[in-house]
Amino acid sequence: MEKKVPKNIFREGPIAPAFIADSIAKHATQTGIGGHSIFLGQVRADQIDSHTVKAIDYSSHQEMALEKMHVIREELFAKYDLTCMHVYHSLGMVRTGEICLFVFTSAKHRAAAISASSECVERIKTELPVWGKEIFEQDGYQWKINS
Amino acid sequence: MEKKVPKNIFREGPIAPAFIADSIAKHATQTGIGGHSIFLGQVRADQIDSHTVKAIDYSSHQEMALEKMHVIREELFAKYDLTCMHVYHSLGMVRTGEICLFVFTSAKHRAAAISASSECVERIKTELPVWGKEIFEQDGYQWKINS
Amino acid sequence: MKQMDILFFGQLTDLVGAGTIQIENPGTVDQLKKLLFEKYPAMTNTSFTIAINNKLAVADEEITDGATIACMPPFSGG
Amino acid sequence: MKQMDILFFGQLTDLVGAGTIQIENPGTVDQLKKLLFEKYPAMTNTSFTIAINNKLAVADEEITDGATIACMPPFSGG
Repeated sequence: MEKKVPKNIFREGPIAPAFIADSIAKHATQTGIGGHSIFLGQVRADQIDSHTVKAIDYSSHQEMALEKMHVIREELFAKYDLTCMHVYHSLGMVRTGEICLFVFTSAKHRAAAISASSECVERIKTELPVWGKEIFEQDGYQWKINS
Repeated sequence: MEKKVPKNIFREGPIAPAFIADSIAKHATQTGIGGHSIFLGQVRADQIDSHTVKAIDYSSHQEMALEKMHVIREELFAKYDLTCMHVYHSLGMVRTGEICLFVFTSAKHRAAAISASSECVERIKTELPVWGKEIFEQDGYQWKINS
Repeated sequence: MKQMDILFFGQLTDLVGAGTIQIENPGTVDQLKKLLFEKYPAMTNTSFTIAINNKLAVADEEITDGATIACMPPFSGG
Repeated sequence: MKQMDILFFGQLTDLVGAGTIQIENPGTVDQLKKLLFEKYPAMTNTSFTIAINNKLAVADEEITDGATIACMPPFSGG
């Protein structure tokens, strides 16, 4: 049996609102869908001591992240009655106010879409080998810590 | 004290993906936001006996719905640490595959945004005086029942 | 007694054949229901709630002249 | 012993001063850690996990030649 090649979830730089709109519009032909649940991560201008975050520079152990994401996807499809699931995560620089994560689930009934997207976000945060370097306004940086 | 005029959540016809993109883009200046949660209701081509739904025609006791939505909004802002909440519901004809409900919450931390949007959707479905008339492909209709 | 508008929504518009009817103020919500059941016997088999001035009403609630009265089947938005 | 690449991510790249180093296959994950702690004493105070061929490794796991080895601090994506 051929091993399925995992989808590439990574995009260089921020995720544009127009890209999100296109993703939504593409589902208009899937008339079995009753609800979409979308989560968007946006880079915050956090204050850290005397510094202000101006961007996050994301890096990843990509091959491992894609394999893991493939497992998460299969487990969520097994657990919930989903029609579609799309995930996009930025790599490289994403400035404050820009979107760095886009999780999009669709299902016949809203409960499945909502639970799956929320669970997917938690798993992405804890299980994907991705790191964020918070770049400060003036200079310097610190490595992001997920709470 | 002046009574606050409730926001009008109603839009004639379907909610366009481009409108959703614009709503997202407008939040780029709010750099205290870390997460957005969006729910979209899409009209399903349900099979009912020998009929197929081709559209839902929405009507509402609008003045009451807007007052109720105002209460829901205030209660969710009191309960969750939210930055923004936007709700749009279609009136009139929305064809299958089109968006009829757009709930959009934003917060510093994802948990608040996710819980608030999901709770908001449930409350909209059960508490807002809105009715859907499911229009069939050939002819005929039936009144929608929320599960 | 003043004339007042009663609004109907959803499947009640089919049953009543109109979105609005005019009646004389029946006094209370219970009396309004009695009157509606006489005019539209099919309403006795229909689940609906009554709102006065955009608030759900209780059974013996008094109806003041000029109030907005709405008869509403179960909601089905979203 | 074959030469192999060890990949570093996140704050470990600062600590090691590189994203990749080449070492001889140390044999097991425990031996790899011992070797890294000797070369980079600051790593002893750092929380990190080791992945072999994209799977989290256990302490006494054997390292086969040609495996992809990654040293990873706690994840902070999203």
